[in-house]
Amino acid sequence: MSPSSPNQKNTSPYRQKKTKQTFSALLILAILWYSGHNVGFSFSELQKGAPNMWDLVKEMFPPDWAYFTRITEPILETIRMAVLGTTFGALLAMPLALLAARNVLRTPLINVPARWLLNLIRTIPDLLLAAIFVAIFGIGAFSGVLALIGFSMGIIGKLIYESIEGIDEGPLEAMRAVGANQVKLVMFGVIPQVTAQFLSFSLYSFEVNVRAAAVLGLVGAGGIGLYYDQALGFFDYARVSTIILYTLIVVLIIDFISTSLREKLS
Amino acid sequence: PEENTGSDENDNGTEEATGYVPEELRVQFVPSQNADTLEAKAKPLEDLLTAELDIPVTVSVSTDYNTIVEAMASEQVDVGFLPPTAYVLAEERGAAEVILQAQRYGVNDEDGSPTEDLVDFYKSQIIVKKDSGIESIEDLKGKKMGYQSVTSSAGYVWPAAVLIDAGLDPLTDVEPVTLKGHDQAIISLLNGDVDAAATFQDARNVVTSDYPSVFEDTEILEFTEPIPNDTIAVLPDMDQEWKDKIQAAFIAIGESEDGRAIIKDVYTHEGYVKSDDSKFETVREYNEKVKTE
Amino acid sequence: MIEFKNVSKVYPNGTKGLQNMNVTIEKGEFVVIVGLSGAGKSTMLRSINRLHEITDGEILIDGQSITKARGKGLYKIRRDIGMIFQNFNLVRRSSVFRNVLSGRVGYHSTLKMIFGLFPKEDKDLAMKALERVNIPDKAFSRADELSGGQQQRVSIARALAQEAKIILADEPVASLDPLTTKQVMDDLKRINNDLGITTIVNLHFIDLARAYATRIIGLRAGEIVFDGPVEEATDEAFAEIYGRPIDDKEMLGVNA
Amino acid sequence: MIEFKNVSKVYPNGTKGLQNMNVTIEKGEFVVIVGLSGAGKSTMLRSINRLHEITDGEILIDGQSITKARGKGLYKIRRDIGMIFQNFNLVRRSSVFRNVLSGRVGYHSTLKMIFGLFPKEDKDLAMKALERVNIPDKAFSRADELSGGQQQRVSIARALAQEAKIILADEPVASLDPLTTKQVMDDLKRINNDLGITTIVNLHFIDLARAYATRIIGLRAGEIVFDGPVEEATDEAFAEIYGRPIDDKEMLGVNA
Amino acid sequence: MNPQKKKIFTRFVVVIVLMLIYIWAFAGLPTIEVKETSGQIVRAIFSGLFNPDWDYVYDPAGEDLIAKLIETLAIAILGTFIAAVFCIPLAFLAARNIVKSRVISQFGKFILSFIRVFPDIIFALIFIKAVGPGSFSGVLALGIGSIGMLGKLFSDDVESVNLSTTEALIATGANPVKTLWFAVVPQILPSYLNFVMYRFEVNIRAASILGVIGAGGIGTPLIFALQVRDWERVGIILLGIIVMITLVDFVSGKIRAKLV
Ligand SMILES: Nc1ncnc2c1ncn2[C@@H]1O[C@H](COP(=O)(O)OP(=O)(O)OP(=O)(O)O)[C@@H](O)[C@H]1O
Ligand SMILES: Nc1ncnc2c1ncn2[C@@H]1O[C@H](COP(=O)(O)OP(=O)(O)OP(=O)(O)O)[C@@H](O)[C@H]1O
Ligand SMILES: [Mg+2]
Ligand SMILES: [Mg+2]
Repeated sequence: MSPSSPNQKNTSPYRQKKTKQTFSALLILAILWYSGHNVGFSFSELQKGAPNMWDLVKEMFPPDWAYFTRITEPILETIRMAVLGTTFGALLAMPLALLAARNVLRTPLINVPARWLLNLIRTIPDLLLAAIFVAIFGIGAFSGVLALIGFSMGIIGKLIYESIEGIDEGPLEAMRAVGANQVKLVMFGVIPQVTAQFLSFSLYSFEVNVRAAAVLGLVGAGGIGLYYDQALGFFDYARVSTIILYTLIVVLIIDFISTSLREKLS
Repeated sequence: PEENTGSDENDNGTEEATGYVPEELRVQFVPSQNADTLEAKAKPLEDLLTAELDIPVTVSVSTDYNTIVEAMASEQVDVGFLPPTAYVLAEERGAAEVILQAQRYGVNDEDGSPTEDLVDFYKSQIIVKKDSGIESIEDLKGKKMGYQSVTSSAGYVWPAAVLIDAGLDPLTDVEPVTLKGHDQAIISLLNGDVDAAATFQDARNVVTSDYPSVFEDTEILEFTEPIPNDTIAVLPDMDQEWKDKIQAAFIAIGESEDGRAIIKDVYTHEGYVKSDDSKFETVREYNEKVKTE
Repeated sequence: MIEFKNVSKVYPNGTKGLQNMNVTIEKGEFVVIVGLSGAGKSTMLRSINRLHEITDGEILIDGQSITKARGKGLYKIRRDIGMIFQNFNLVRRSSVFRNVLSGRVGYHSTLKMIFGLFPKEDKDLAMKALERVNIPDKAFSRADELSGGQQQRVSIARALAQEAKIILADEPVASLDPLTTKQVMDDLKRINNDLGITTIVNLHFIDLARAYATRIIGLRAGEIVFDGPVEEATDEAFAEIYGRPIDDKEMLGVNA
Repeated sequence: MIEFKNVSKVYPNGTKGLQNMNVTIEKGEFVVIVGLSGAGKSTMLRSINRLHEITDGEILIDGQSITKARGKGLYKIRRDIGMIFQNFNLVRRSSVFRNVLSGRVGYHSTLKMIFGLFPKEDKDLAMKALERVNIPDKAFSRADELSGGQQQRVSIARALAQEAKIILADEPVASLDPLTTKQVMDDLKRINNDLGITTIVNLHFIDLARAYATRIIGLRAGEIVFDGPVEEATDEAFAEIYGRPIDDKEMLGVNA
Repeated sequence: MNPQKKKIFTRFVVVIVLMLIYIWAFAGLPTIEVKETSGQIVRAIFSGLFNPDWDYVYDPAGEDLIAKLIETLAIAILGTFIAAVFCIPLAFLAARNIVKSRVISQFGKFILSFIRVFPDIIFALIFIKAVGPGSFSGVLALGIGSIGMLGKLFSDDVESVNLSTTEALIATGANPVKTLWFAVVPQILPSYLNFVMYRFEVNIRAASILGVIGAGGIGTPLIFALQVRDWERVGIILLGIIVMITLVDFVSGKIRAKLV
């Protein structure tokens, strides 16, 4: 249609972006290469040793079926703590995430500290969290639940805050336009858009909590952690695989229930 | 296998292949639980051993003896530092053969301070609060007892044997509480979560900085019999000459002044003595004695 | 009354949305804004209720500066301004009814709204608004199950339910058929006449503009290039707005 | 040639989109589909390139059944059908240029596309398409930085770049100003005339329909209630389509 | 208003069931009491944390905080990279709106769940048997272990994507791969990067697994310090991790802003 000169000029930002991307790719490659060098990455070694991996897998079969009944009680106890830990973690995470999201409150004075708090929570290692709670409340389920609340908050808070920042701004505008204050804006513009993700993250965190057996074991809260320890301590891999299978079943059931619930509700 | 029967002189020519000859020595170290300071350092030992053995040595530090045993079972590690119970289990799996044991200073029974003697064993203790009214093992009946995991020699096996000897079932006559960490056991005792705790001697040192009056507030109810110290074990099918070489190297390190300073600082070891599997019969016996299932 | 005082708006990427705009719109006027696509019509409308922050100048609503308003004051001003969006801005996962009801949140306490406790009158109002745009039967469908025109009408219903004193409508009839177009425009006009509600509408149709407006504002590249009563909005005036005369054939589709 | 054979479409929630539709559209026709909002215009259009699965019947494109086509065959048929969407369907986070280029992906191997290796001709074609809709200067803006009408035009440019044999346009001018409307419709008409490209357009404007169409199809509640050449599309015919006569005042805005 | 009533009814049932679950969960909690020793011990912990052991930061022998952190960073980068690559096909396989067959998507979800319930330490043991203890097995264990979580979060995100833009691509005759690439990928790229960055952070902090494996990262010293209650050491290590994560966050934010 028109001469090709404007074309050339106009495709140049396109090319510019390409160059930028090429540079980023090269940078990433360089970082990967250095990391590989640092850790001694070697495909040939992996290939050579791969057959050994099966030794362990073989030992896990067949699972120790008789062990199933023994671990039902601790699994239930773990679930119990995970339910509480996740619920309160999620309840605390949501407001924090809303405060941290830059598109809802739009006040750096609040966003920045909230984000900082979220970061801090996530940095505290489980073990330290457990040590502190045990020091205060002694060993037992309560300290376990508190520790779980701590890291559910970390997980959910971070993830949900990022998805809040990614929501469609249109409905937010509509709510601002009808004169909604921040809370109403959140209730009608933000929440409906992120509930699906919020549920997904909470469930994920629930799952993590069920598996956070090690930490629960640390605080003497019972749960499945001690059984893992014991089975591994005796190199009893058949029992280890039994515990894994049991956990898998629990996770799948929970997944199934939650998906069908979600479908019913929406 | 305590005698050195290998032919040291036949370096060249057709040497009988007595086993596997390492070209590079891979050592993994798991700190024993019965220490009150630990450093996650590999380099010092690496340097000391390289100097002694003239082959490249890599040392890694791990927090879990499962990894050493599995790595040794698939010949990814040549030498492992294993706690006694773990060694027995590894030996059963054909993954390890003990050649040395670590030495430490003994612990003063009165105040938990170190003694002058180097020993290759340690003890474990059952500890209660001073004003608890528990005066003998029999008094523990019906009380809450803090143990470590059932694979722990000092935190479960030996103390449980003490209870058995006194006519108590360690799992049903007391209310067992499994704790993770000997420090945790002491703290749970202090804050009343348990009435008595089984720990190594003297685990109270670990918590003195957090709780300075721990020695005044608690007392030892009973000591156990000696428990063999940590082992240094090698792959069973290693060439005998090499087993000897490694044995000699560790002993030499323990005897040299620099070496000793380093192993003391980093691993709280004072030296190494030769050892063999027979010394661990007691461990097997104890394991058998307290076996639950 | 809406007053623009030296209002300018520059988008972060440098695009000039509005350039030094000065204009006053009296209570009860029915203003239609026309201009080429990209002229700044949406930008102007969105500046009024401060959905866009202007970069310069000040906008007064009934003498109060919305530019300077904060917190409750701002919410209050906005509650009295209804808006119909060009791209609907519905919460796609929520039901139509809930979308319309959300127009009422400005009237109730935050606590009640958290629990979704709308009084019966509000629900009736919402249903009535949906009836007015002819889609009461879609009330409990999810918003994303509607046809384009139906979504447009939900957006209109939300603004109607809001019972505002000013209505801003950004191409409210773009995806509607002639019957519904007529109905919606008539509705806007009736509300404007009966209740004296100031109405500002962005439109692309010259003849629709002429038929409903009391005043026409023409924009080009963020500047007002025409402002006057309908009578003055001659073909020449439109030629001026669109940058060149609109010949007869081009009037087709809007003015044939 | 596009043939509908006893086509019905029921949405999962029970809404009847199309009801037993039989119609044949010949190569080179310029068909305008009119009808009330929600009548099924979009549904009909989307059934042609199988964006919606019909629940009954069959649709043939140049004698080939698209209803039964699978894999490559289906992609091939679709590549030859360009579509302009009512709600634009742009990838909002991508640049305008990339959005337009994406109209070309049907022509190249998957691997090349993943690495974004479009030949120079494609890029020229994309730029030309953008020039045709008057927004070459926005080529490297993100799609969500455009005004409504500009987004509409990106969607049109994408369909133009596709160089299809059939063009389906779902209210392509809904948010455009009269000048651009004219330009776009002229373009569609020219392509239709010059290259013999079959063109089907959903429109709300009776007069636009009359001005450009060679044939008009009227829909009501998923059924064809009118089908004939422009000359037959009298006011009475439209009254039939819209369910009641359109009085003069209502014609306003589309036909004044 | 029948549909609304029905909805209210299902909600009601759900609420009742949830309440029962919570009653059951709370019933398991023991009475809470604050221990008398707590003040002393918590004070000791915090005074340690706030008096970090600065000597550990640098040590000429090379086994200091900085060296360990760099090592950890390298392990986390590679581990995350492996997971970030391998989670993609699994995530799409598990997304119900992309894979039309429910059976296949369920299978994809099952694989992801399976990886997730597999304890890290088992992955660690498996790879130690293959390549020996050290950073390399740490990388492999982290890499494979992270696939489960990344895949799950990512596939959930793919499921919530606005698919109307895919119509435009489908209509041009694009095959599913091209459609995904042009219409879905730009939409999910930001959250994908978020998830990857989040997992990267988790991997940096994956002290327990790296410590278990003897991978040489910061994990081992951290666990040792916690075990012997050397809070000053814990303090300095935490500080190191916080600083590193903040730096990484900052740099990645810059890179992301350039890319997306
Ligand atoms: N995804 C969907 N699920 C359920 N019903 C739908 C869906 N999409 C459209 N419908 C319904 O099907 C009918 C026809 O819709 P369609 O989009 O074809 O209308 P249209 O003629 O294009 O209307 P408009 O002019 O408003 O765009 C409408 O009643 C609409 O509510
Ligand atoms: N978020 C944004 N960022 C950058 N530029 C923008 C943004 N929104 C709009 N613009 C630009 O500002 C100018 C005015 O846009 P505006 O949306 O006000 O146009 P309009 O008159 O409403 O057009 P239309 O009739 O097409 O809706 C356009 O050039 C547009 O590209
Ligand atoms: Mg606009
Ligand atoms: Mg439509």
